[in-house]
Amino acid sequence: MAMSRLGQRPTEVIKRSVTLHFRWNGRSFSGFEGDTVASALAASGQQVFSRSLKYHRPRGILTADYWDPNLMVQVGDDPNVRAGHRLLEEGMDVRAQNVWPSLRFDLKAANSLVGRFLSAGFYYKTFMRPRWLWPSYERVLSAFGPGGRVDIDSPDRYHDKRYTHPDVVVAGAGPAGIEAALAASKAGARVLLVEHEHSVGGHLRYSTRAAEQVALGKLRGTLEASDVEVLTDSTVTGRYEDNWLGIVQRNHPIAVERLIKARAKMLVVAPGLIERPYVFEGNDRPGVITSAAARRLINLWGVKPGERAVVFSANDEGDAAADLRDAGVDVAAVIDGRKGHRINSTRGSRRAVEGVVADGVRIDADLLVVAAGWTAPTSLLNMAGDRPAYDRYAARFFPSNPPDSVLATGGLSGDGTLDELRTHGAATGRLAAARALSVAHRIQARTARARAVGGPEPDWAADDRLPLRRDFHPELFRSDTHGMIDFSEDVGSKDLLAAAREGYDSVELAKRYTTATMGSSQGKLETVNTVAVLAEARGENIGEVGTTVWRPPYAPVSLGALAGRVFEPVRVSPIQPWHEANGVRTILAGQWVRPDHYGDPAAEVRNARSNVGIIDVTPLGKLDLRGPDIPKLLNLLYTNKWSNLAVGKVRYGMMCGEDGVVLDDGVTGRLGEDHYMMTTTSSGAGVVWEWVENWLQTERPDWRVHVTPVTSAYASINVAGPKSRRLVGRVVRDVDLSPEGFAYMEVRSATVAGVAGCFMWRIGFTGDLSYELHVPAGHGMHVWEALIEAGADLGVGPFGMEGQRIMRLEKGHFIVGQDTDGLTMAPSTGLSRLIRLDKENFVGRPELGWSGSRRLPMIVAIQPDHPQTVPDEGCQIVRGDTNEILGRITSSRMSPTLRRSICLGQVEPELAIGGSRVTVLLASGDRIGATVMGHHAHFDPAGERLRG
Amino acid sequence: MLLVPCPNCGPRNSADLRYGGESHARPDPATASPHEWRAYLYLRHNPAGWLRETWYCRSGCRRWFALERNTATNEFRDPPLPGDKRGGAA
Amino acid sequence: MADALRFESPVTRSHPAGESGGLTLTDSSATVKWLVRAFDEGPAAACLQTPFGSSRQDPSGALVLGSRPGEWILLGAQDAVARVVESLQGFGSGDFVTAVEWTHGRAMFRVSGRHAPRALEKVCSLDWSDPMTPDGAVTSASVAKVICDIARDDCRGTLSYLVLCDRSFGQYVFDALIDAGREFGLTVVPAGLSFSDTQDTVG
Amino acid sequence: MARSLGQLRHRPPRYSAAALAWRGLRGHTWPRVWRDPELKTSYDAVVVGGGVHGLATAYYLARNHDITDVAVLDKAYLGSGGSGRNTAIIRANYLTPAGVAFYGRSLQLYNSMAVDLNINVMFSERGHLTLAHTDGALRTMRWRAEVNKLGGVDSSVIGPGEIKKIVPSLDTSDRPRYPILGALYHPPGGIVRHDAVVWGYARAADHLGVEMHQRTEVLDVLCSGGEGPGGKGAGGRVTGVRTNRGDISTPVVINCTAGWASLVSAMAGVRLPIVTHPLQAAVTEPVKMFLPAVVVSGSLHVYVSQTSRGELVFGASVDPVATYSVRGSSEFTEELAGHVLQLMPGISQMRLLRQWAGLCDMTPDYSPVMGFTPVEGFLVDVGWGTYGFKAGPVSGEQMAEVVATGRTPELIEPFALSRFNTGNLVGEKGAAAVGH
Repeated sequence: MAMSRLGQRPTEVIKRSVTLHFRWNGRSFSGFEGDTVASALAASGQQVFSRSLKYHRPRGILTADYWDPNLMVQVGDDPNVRAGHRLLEEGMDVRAQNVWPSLRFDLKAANSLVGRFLSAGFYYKTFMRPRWLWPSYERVLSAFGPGGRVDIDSPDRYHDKRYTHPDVVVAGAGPAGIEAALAASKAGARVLLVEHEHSVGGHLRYSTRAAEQVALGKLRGTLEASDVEVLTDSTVTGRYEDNWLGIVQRNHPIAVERLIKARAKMLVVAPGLIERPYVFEGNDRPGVITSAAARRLINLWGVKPGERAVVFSANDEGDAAADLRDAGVDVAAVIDGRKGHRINSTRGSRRAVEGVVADGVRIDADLLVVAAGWTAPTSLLNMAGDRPAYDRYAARFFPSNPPDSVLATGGLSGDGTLDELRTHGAATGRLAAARALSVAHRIQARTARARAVGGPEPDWAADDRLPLRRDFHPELFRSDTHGMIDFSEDVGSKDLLAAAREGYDSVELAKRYTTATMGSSQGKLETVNTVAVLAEARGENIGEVGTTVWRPPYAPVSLGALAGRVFEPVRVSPIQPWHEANGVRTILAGQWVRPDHYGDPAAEVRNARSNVGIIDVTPLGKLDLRGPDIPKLLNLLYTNKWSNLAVGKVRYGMMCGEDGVVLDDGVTGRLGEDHYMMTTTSSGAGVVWEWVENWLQTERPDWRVHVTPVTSAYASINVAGPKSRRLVGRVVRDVDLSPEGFAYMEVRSATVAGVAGCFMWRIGFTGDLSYELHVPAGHGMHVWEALIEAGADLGVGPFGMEGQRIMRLEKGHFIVGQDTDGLTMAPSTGLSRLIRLDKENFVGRPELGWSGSRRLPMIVAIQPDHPQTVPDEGCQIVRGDTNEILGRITSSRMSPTLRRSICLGQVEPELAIGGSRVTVLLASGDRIGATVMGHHAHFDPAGERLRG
Repeated sequence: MLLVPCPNCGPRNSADLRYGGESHARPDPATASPHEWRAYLYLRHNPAGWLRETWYCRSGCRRWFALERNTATNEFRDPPLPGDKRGGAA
Repeated sequence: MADALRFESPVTRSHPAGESGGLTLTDSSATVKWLVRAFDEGPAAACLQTPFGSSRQDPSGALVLGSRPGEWILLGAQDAVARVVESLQGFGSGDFVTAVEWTHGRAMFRVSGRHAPRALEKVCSLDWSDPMTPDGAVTSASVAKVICDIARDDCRGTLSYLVLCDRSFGQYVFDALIDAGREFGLTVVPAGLSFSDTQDTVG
Repeated sequence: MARSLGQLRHRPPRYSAAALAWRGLRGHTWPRVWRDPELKTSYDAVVVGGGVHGLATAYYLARNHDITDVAVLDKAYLGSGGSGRNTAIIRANYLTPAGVAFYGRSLQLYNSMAVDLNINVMFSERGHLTLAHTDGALRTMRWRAEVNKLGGVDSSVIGPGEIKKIVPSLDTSDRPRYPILGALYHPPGGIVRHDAVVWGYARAADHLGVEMHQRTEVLDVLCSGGEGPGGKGAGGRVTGVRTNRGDISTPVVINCTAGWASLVSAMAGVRLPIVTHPLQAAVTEPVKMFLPAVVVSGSLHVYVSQTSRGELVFGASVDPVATYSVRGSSEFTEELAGHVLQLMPGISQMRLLRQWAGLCDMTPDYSPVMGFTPVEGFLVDVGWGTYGFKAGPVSGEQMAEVVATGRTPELIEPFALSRFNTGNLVGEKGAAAVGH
């Protein structure tokens, strides 16, 4: 047999005037615009499209649509493309997958000779011994894996996403779906109609009946004139909580695929029915196709599917005989399944059907068209929590009790004439619109920004649709022979029966053991046949066995579409352009892009220690606090006392969680009578803000405090070093900068370089004389440049995060989250004077009160014996030559100031005494000696420079 | 995406809020025994059913509030949400 | 010193973009902004007459946004905003009113034109349909994963939205809005305009 | 202590290539893997939950301690909970010495499992990489590597060059966002066929006389003498369980559930430090092998491996909202895809085929709760968060020892429920807290 192109068909979707050229396994082919990859190949006489997973049997067209498991191909760098759906494009490079060495001659087909050994789950039963050989076995097994190839160097593509809030989403644009959309729209609803195929119309698209063609034309016309938003080649991929729908749009002009996230008030599910294969010996031989496939090939793409056909049919709709005859195919026999007739097997070469055995009689034919029945793709309903109910009379599953916000129509709901289906669709659309109106009213009435709604909420519309009738359909799943059930997984009915005998007889266990329904169509073709065979094995009916759970997505979605455009917010200080213009190496700290250094961090430190350095510390968390009850708030949040902080003073504080674990630290200054500025660590700013709000809103709503995050309202610049007073004096004229006039841990309002509304405080994270200037951010760059200019003769230079980290380590200041961890309680910091248990309740007090009896590790300064050895942060402190862990190094650097390695670490409490000797296990495996210092500061322990 | 009925903003996506977990009374820190305090810190009822819990509308009104939710079905009680209810009228 | 005190916008990089007339993005970060807090239903709230979720043009010319319960953002010319703030000073006893100058803390952009809702729905999950977000509506939500205050503030019949975010995110949000608007042929107006300027640019 | 083959209660056919060939030639099929016996009214011990923890516990009770009158009850089918929903990653590179020792033992048991249980669980020891994108993460990797080495677990910190050699598809370029600065490399880590582990324990336990009862739901735990209503709670003892198929009397009930741990424990009047969150996972369509190791990024909340069939299997961190509903969420797949493409920009055309969710019982310190409770005879093996599967074998072994000896083995002492009364939490969450 070979398929070939027919003359023009009235229903065809191809544009014969436009020829497209493409390659298939390296050879040149052509097709027409409107062809799918598969229809173009079929029209060119190709029969074999792929090889099966386990046995490498040749596979041809089965369903000729998106779900066809035999039509998975590679297109360029795009693997697993569905050739039954993907439209042909000029220049496409299409290749068969899972073939070795070639599609025509596949050596792995030898597998089929040993098929009897490759029973279900065979791999669980072998390759256990010898253990060392398993990796080799594994490589061989994985070489048999299905699927195409990714090119890891594929260029980045542009993807996109959007949100939408329609009243009604209709999934499926067959006649019922279109009518539902139109009726809902007419009733005033905003409607989104989503069609999986390239055009609307459902099965009417490939119907040659005149009345159906007329109906389709009218429906299309009405739809175009309506307000309904129509998306074709798009799929509702999932229904999540509260009608949150994922929709993938595959034909958007600006993106390869676009994900639409719709919060629909109502969802109408109208996907139609999927024709299911029939199970018999040789049912996967090329030349066996479904009736819908035959009709699609003939009527949509003008492809003649064979020369001489046997038609097996169990329903009127699936009767392709008329279409076949119309296309000039010789119909050798029509076998009617409703009358008890059966297909027993196909005969022929490995590559094609040559004969069909029906009721024991061989009929010569190169084509077998099968219409066994339907699978209802209830996936979207299942995702809504509905368990479909099986109806033996109609031989398929039906929705049973979907939530109120989901309605089904079309073939999913029942049978009927075209008019009956359209009537049901329209009634469903009206019902959906009425309910959407209630929902909209409810949402609008509760949303502060929305327009006020008048009147009472409309009544919830009752479902008074006339149900669609259900036609009798024979339960045709398997003939008296065995055959393939899952084409993509190469699982046959024999495998399922064997699995059931072994005890894997529930549908979930059988699925896992045999992998039936786990392939490319995710059960849309295989589920009912799988369940039917299990029912046979268990002596039960299909309803009792039940189905597996259908999971999202309904159709596969590319990772690119799911990712969409990259939203990774970054924050920058107003001074960032200066940093970039001056050779900065940035570092990402949380969302902040910060200067790490400008080339030589050690030199930056030396300059700051001997002259003056400036660092952009804008990310420092800043909360503006206003109100009379701030001292109460500070007393609650910090472990130390805050009642007596005078205006103009600054104090350091540490915050703990309710479990006594250190949460954050920073200084808070009193700018005015009822006005404070709290600072937090850069990384803790957001957490602390929410934490403060939580205490104020839930525990202390009576306190009068207003909290405003002002982190980026101020550009913050720390001026550090012995010459910092001189430098600051050149840009600040309205503050007395003498040590007496502006002492350590004090705050002043100031005008800096002509910028009013600044404040500054004298603190010293670096351990040097330093001023931290906070200037309105819209003038941050101006002030920074003014400092650089004014300090040129003082040797002013910028320093970055790395320089600051070195200097703070020299000074022995710990960093929350680096030197502390998720279990570090406040006493471990050694700052016991800051933990005032005599103060009435503060956060963390109970646990801190009881912590005295616990052996808490302590943060200590450590100096390795060898001054040039810097242990990596994270290295362990161990007992002598043993593997017993006594602590770890949390921070370490080479100090440019002291010219030796310095560390902070956590150690067992016994070792937290100045002079203790410890052993540090280096990453290299060497063990070195080190000494615990008597205080945290390696540099200027008396704090003379700081306070000077 | 769960729709959370913020009492100020109206129904909002759960991603707009921070989940605060089971609401439970804080014992008086001045008098609580270690046993009571740690039960408060760590132990949870974690029922499969109605639960009173706290939320923070971080993208919206920035208020902490309590709601009742059925942890088996994710349905909110008072005010009920649009859709997703079974068995007819609101 | 006047030149030195020019307001530095958080947007330091702009992008060339098309000119469709259907969508315009303007940086108006220089606009004076104040944040006012008071009891949700106290005397100051009564005076401001702008409940949460709504906005109001004050006779002074300032735009008052009811940005959160008990929280208002004032926008406009320096003296207009100052006048509104001053009018709230007298409530100290029966209310708890504070006001913070926030000009430097927030970036502000105006997205306007008939495609504005479609551009916004690419970066923000809220419903921008007319009943849900009428002219004058105020809300806050995540825009490209940054929490923003958003106010619908139509200009002479043209759809228009003010988007305010933390200043440090300004460049990122501006870039994200440009990217979202590109398919609609976005026009980008150079930075540094004030609020009232942007009202004139649209129209 | 181990039972020899001669002691098996019944002799099932052994799995081997030869047996497979013989049966293939003769056209013989295989018999049932486990029996389907009548439910009795009394057992020496009842295990609640037929996942890998429950089945391993029953298996080791029988194999190591000769306690065979054991029923494993599952309200659905074997492996229907977390055991069938996890991403099957095995590793031992934990942060605390307690965690390293415990998971190290589990890794040993996984290594010998195919031979021990006579079933190919397809343990693929392909190496495990935890990427560090920040200095802080790199510091934690060093910390973990050093603790691992001291605990005898093979772990080291490697740089971008070496990472690129192991996994060429990773983007190790100098990107501003999420640069790959280094990784914790753990060669013995890998993936396993999770269903086979469940079936292997079930089959082996069945051979030793243990009974598996599917579709048997525990409705109540029967107690006496406790301070609470119905004799439940502290000071009481277990007398049996009530099921949908009738009452069973037993002196020992072991709660090996995940997702329902709080509910089953509440039946005995025991409150746990657990909140149940869903964890989402997803799988793509298969492609030819290109990802030879397990790749994890803590900062990006994603882990990914490629199965021998060629599918990428993804997991993430737990959903933020506590719920017993296991409906998938769309935001999970979006975040996941975005993050995976940050790591491997070249695979944007791979398609997500299926997503699902399981339930994770999260504890405050990211460590399990194992052993005794205030109710005598009511034991727990719960709180397994996102790391339960990799601990299945060792948990079964240790819990069996608890039951048999009445003592807590040293290996699981740190995981006792009583730590939440003393405040001595385990430091595994320490790593998480250092992440920023």
